[in-house]
Amino acid sequence: MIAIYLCAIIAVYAALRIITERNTMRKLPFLNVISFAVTAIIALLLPHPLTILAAAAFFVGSTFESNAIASTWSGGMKRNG
Amino acid sequence: MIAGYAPEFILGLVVLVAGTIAVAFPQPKNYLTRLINLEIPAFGLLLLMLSYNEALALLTFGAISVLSTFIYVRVIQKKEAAA
Amino acid sequence: MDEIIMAASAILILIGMISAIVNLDPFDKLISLSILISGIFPFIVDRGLLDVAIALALIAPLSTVFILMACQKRASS
Amino acid sequence: MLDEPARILIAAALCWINFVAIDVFFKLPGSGGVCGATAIAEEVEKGGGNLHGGFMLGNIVSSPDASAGTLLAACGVYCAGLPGGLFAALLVYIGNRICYDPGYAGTTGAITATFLVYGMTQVGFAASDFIAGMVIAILTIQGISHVHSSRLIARLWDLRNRLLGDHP
Repeated sequence: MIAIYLCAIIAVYAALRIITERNTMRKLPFLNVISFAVTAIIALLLPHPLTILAAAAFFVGSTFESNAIASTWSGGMKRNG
Repeated sequence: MIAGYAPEFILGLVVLVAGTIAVAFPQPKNYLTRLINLEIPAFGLLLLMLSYNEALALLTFGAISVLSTFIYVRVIQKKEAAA
Repeated sequence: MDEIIMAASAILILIGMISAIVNLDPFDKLISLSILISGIFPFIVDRGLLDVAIALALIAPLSTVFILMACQKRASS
Repeated sequence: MLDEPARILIAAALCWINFVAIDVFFKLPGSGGVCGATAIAEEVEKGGGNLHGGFMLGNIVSSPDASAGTLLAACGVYCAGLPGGLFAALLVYIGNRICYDPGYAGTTGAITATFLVYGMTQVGFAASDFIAGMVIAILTIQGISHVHSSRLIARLWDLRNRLLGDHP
């Protein structure tokens, strides 16, 4: 039972770090921490085989959102490398 | 918490009212800020509908919210191109 | 749902809402909106509506991408 | 057996070693995969960090790599046992393809983490310890201080280049 409380506390901590950070690009790693913590909360809250799909869908959606924000901020959806 | 109501209901009401006020008085007064603020009451309404346990209503509302956002973005782009 | 997890999700929702209203830059507003959406998911999963959670997790980022299209047009012009 | 906090700390150390080793082995600190990762790396360097560590932070943010693979594999083993972990590896591969990434690091990390977590559950650990441990591990990389973590990753990247020899 300690595991899920730990994830909840880490999520709140990362949210507090986001609102105290001034630079827009340096907010995105903290957003990633929130996304990890909420994925863990979803998986620990309801153990069911369909939960894997929900957790993966949430994580991929959140990552895609951060990717789109970072790409638009740096100008254009092009690939380098 | 207030007795008799689910916590989602109270939270949804708070988010809905605060988001509606933010849409009515956007801080930099342009269409883009108003459009982003319009997302806040949408999720407040989603929380409110969550307390009634209707899966189909939630699915329909999510899909329609995104579609309406797309239409608003097209309208704003047309309006800025004309101006 | 447990009280502590419920309180943490409510704090996430309130932090996301307040900072989405207060921030001025569009990108900061979108990041705050992402915190707000993250706070909603534990409430949905706790009610057992996993299909709604899957669909909403895949649909909600599209809304952000559509808004970013408008941001890009504004930045280039 | 051990208490739950001790098990979570041991699981966090194992997850940290797993995902950092796989990410550094697959050259994630070498360059930004998408241009958003490059932008994050430049901002981290402007704030006092290291450029190669910034590339790894940006790559973790902008595509699901070995850290996401470890977390989702632990979730899969927690919910459905060994087949759940392999199904999570398939989902990580699909997610990598969505985010314009080749997806070798994520899939490899998910498969190794599946066998790691499944093996440790036979010893006496629970899969939920590994989920919480992965959240702690990602907190130490991305959440405490970007300056120190990027310098640490740059030191590991130099070590890898000295051991394996192929500098880009």
